[in-house]
Amino acid sequence: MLKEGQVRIPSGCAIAAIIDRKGGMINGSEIIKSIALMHDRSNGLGGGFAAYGIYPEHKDEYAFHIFYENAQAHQSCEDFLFRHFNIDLAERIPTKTIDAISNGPDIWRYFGRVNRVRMKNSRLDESEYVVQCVTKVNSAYDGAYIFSSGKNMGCFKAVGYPEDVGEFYMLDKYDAYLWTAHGRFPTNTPGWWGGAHPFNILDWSIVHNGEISSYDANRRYIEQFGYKCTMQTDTEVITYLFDHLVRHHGLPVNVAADVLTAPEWDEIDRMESEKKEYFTNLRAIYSGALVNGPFSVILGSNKGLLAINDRLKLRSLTAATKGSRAYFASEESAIRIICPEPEKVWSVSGAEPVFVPLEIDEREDD
Amino acid sequence: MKYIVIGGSAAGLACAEQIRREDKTGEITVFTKESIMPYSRPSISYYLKGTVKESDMLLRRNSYYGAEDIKIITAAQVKAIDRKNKCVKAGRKSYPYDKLCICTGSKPFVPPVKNAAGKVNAFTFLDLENAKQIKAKAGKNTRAVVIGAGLIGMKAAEGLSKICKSVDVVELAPRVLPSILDEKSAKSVKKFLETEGHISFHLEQTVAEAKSKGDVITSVVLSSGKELPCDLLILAVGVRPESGLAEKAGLEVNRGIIIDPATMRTSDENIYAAGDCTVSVDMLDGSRKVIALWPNAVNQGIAAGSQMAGGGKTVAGSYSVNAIDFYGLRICTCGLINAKGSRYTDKIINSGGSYKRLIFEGNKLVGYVLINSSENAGIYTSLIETGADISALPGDIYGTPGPFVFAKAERDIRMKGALAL
Amino acid sequence: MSVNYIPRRFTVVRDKELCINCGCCVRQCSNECHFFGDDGKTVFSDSNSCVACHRCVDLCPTGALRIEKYVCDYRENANWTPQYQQEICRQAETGGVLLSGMGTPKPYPVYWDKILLNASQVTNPSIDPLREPMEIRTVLGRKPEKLTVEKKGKSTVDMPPQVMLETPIMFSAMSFGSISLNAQKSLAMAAKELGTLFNVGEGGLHPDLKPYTDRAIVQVASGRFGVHSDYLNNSRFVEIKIGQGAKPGIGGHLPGEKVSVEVSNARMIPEGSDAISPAPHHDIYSIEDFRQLIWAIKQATGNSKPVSVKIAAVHNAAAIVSGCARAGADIIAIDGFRGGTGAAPARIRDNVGIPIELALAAADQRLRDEGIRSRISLVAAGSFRCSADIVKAIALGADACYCASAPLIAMGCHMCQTCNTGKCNWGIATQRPELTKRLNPDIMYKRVVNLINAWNHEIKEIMGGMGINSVDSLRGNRLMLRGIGLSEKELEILGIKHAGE
Amino acid sequence: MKKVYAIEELCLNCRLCEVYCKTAHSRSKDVVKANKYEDPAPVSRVTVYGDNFLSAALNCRHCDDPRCVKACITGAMTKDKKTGIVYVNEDKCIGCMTCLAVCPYGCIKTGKTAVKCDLCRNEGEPACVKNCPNHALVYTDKGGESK
Repeated sequence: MLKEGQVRIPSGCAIAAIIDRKGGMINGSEIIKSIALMHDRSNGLGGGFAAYGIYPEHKDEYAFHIFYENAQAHQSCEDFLFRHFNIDLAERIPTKTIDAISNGPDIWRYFGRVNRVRMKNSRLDESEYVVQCVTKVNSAYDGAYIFSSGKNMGCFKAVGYPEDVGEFYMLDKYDAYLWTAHGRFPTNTPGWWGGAHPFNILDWSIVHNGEISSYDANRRYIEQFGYKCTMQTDTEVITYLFDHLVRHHGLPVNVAADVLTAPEWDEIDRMESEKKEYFTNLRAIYSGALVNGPFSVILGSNKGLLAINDRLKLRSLTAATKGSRAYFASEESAIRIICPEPEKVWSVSGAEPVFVPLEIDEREDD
Repeated sequence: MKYIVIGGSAAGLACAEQIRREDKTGEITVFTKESIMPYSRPSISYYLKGTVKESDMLLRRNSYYGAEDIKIITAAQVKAIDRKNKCVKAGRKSYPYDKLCICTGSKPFVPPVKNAAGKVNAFTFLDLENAKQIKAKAGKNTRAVVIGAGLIGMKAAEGLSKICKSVDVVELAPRVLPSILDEKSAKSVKKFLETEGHISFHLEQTVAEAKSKGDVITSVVLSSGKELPCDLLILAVGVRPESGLAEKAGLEVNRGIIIDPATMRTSDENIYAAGDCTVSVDMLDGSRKVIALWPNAVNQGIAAGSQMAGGGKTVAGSYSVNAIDFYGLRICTCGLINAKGSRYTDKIINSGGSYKRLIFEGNKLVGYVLINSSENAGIYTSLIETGADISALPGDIYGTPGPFVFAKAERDIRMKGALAL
Repeated sequence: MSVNYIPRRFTVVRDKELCINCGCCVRQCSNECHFFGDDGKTVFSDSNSCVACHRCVDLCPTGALRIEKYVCDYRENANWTPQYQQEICRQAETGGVLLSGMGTPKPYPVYWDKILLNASQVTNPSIDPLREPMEIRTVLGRKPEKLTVEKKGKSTVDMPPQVMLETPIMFSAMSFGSISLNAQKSLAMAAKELGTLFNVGEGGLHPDLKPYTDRAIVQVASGRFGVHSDYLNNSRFVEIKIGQGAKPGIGGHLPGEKVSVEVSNARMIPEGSDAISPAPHHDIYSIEDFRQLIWAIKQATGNSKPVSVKIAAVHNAAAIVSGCARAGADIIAIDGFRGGTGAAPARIRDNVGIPIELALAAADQRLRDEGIRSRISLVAAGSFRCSADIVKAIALGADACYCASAPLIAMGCHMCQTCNTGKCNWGIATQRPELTKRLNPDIMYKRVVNLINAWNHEIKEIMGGMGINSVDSLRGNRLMLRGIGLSEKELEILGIKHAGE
Repeated sequence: MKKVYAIEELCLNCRLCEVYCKTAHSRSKDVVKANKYEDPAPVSRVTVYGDNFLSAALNCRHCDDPRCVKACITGAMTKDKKTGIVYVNEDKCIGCMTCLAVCPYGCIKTGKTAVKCDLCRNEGEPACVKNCPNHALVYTDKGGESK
């Protein structure tokens, strides 16, 4: 059986997210409850979470979450990591033995800073250095897979139903200001842990429901710029697109969202001139980054949360707010089960991204 | 306004119709001596041979006159015109007019044939009545003799040849159809008529006398002495303008009624005349002559009608144009076909069964004779009428004339049908 | 006629029972295959000069005519085929290079026919193009590296000149001279209505095309015919023609008899003189020279237009494309070796160059490997026979496609491949006034518009099936393609998987 | 009124208008029968003049004040008041062809009787226009100015 990266596997999914704009902490049990409600939207072949603000004591260090399939991979990957980073702490991620999750890899996490000398020699900026290291491990170190590489955040994922994954990772022990969750329904059954969502690079994490029909156009676009879409998943390519647009091209997140879900030409033609020019240029320059096909995406980052729907609104995505919190889920019920009386509920419309910025600057101390 | 038109053929009907076009309310009365509504006199030979029904000979449907409010009085012989009281007398009644038009047409010229007058099987050939009488007499054993090889005589001969045993045509002139054919073409036409119609010609002959049994002619004796058996004698040597009525009314008349060549007005300002009864001026050579042809009669009738109703239509110029067919042989002629003199040149194009003779005066076309080559003859006619400079035309005019005879500008006008004629 | 050792190619079969001797065929055949007998009434045919252009067949009101292949067997020989023998005889007779028109008829692989398209099922809804917006608008031109904004909704980027097409299909270069003005006019009118561009080729710009210059691509080719400042500026963009798929490495030769007054005016050469396009541009012997020409054209047009370069698909097309991109070309057209021509040496046409599919795939990948694919536009040319070919080309990586033969066929071309004779019965590849008037632009532009609209509909239908609603998402989307019956190497070059994978 | 106008720049000299005119005015309405077997053979009301270099098809101009109507000696030629179409009633026509001799455009043809364009009896586009492969004939009331 081929796994992600060897074959492209389309899949359907459930997604959910919670953010507290003010940085208030939310316990992992809440997001598990929300995603669990949408049990039927996944088929036990993948579940996962991303949590922001969970490692305050290591907030300035990269937190690498890594799957090891064998000891040799563990050894060589760790060698690589220690060469390129000054690792402060290496430990197994605590898990709970449950029946529903089995056959898992060895799961480790590392906290550390970049090796300044190596980075200087590489002539790359820090984030690019980190990305290239991650890409290197994931493409060249068979059996090792870095599935989380941001600061003060982490991804937790496995093959299984999301609620089981949450229990497995004991997420009720974590508090975060931003949670995203994903339950997967792949239409093929490779059962590889790395293939579960969220997908992460640096601080970006993406959960995604749908199948982007522009996948290869987007992949071949983004691979021009040094990315390697090793996973062949939509989530991966969307993550890279955001990373590229925001980090390399310096675009605001909401502009990057416009690139992915740009309005139709008909609509652009009717716009007033400034907006028309903006979108015309945007579409002309980034035609390869336009994402097409049914999808709903929740992008988590240390800047906030972005929820987008495809241009034709072919996938469901509901949003709600209450107080400083915003909730997102594939189904409204998954919001109401944890927030029975939201102040506002709406369906995220096609090509109109919802951006919930974090109102505290996570990188203040950087 | 009261209008009276005497005569219900080409000129009379055209006159009445034109009056109606220009005067929607005036009272129009047309007198015709015929007992039926206006019909096509030239069709009588076709009636004779049986290719046209009497009902198809009517020029207009009967309902037409009611719709146009034109009163036709049939079988009405106008006896006199009372110019002083401005009325005409027909039957026992007198009809007042404000404007009058005389369109009395032609009368047959009957040659003096000894012992022919009053015979029951001798006829002229001008109206339907004649044709009906002849048709009643003619049968498949009938031997017919036609005196005159002009248009009327030959049409009679053609008609008879279809229903009679034999037809002999006697003509004083040395050729057939002398008014429309030159010598050369006449010869070939004669040959055609002999073979196609089995008509026997006796040229440069007259009928000296008729022999009869009682009031029935049995044979005729030619000037040569030759005797032809004859069961039916047609006297068709020609026609003369029917100008007696005008003459009696004191109007100016010589061979025909004298009229103003543009307005058709006679010497009486309230009386007009049009058609075969008048003397026309041939625009091509300025000669005064009787042009006893249908298109000329209609044009004159229209001009007369317009003038009578106070309109401005005139006849720009008269010329003769004639088309006729014998057994499918199409003969088409126009203009000065018998022009003589060094001013005129001609060009003859003979090919196969067709003959084309174009007559020029300098660079102008002034006449044509077309035998089985009459395609688009009207283009020649228009060249004659407009006096176009032939040497300035880019295209060939000797073949079948078409739009490409003309330069682009003229051609565009013609292709759009916008000629100002 | 002297004996030429070559059997005729076709037989004109006249069904005497149906033939009404109207003589339409007689008057329509410029090859004089049909004639009236001595009676001037009965029509006969002489098949010797028939080129199977079907003018007579299509216009015959009673369907009395049929063109058959003239079957005359040679002793079987897989090596010395009749065609080679006949070509030898023709050359033995004339001592000349064999000339031919249109694209190669040789049975080289057509990769379009070995590529299959994908469609959505279950996991991804297909889109109904009649209900949902389906975008095929294409923007050509050099793109800046990135968008810069003051804020969302306000762009601050300095955008180079762009060309917006309402369909990814453009009409490829066909000069006035190689085709008739009426044919060019039809394409110009169609381009205007379709919101796409036509290419005037290297024959200059006839004044009648002035109303369409905002839809015109003007070429600067090795002969520099008709090139002047007005010419360059009266265009949507300027294309430097380096090569042509049907005759890579070969110049052009428009014989003097085709250089009518009009052609001579448009080309700025004396009437009746041969118009010779040299094989190379004599001011471009290197990529540096080429760069200077691009610069010169951009100067001459005040940097108001993209500059395109058209190259023939040759063995190292990918590297050449990359070089062109770096030399400043904003749009690069690659013309595959099956592309058409007004006249080319048959030997060159049938043997030189590579198929567009491979050249395009290689060039697109090369540009991506170099990270510059998104900066320039890639146009594919060289025989697109249907909308599916276009879809496949775009999925391989083309921004737009150049079509010429298809619109010509829409205008009546029957691929008789005798464009070089100048006797085109359909009024396309001829300058004879009695033939060119057969092509009524008012009719033909509509047919071309219909054709491209039909293809547009099909492209949208296919995209909808894939679950894609913008051609942007089809471009380079090779996952939508699968090879069938292709070798590993071919799949590798095309960058696609085999069907079933 | 709507008339047929020829655009000589577009005329191909194919003469299909003549073929289809004959067909439209035949008994069988079948192109082969009409043009080959029918006796009497139908006569084309439209005629193409010229050669491959310059040609045009011409048919009746349906004049406002038609000379043919005035010259007709039997009343067979009439201009329809409503449609403006000039018709020849073939039952009444004796085939003298005086009309032909006065038509300045050369639009009257000779059959057994006079034969001329009847604009296909006003039933939509006349056959010549419908079947012109190059739209060299247009049926319009714009005086032929419109191309």
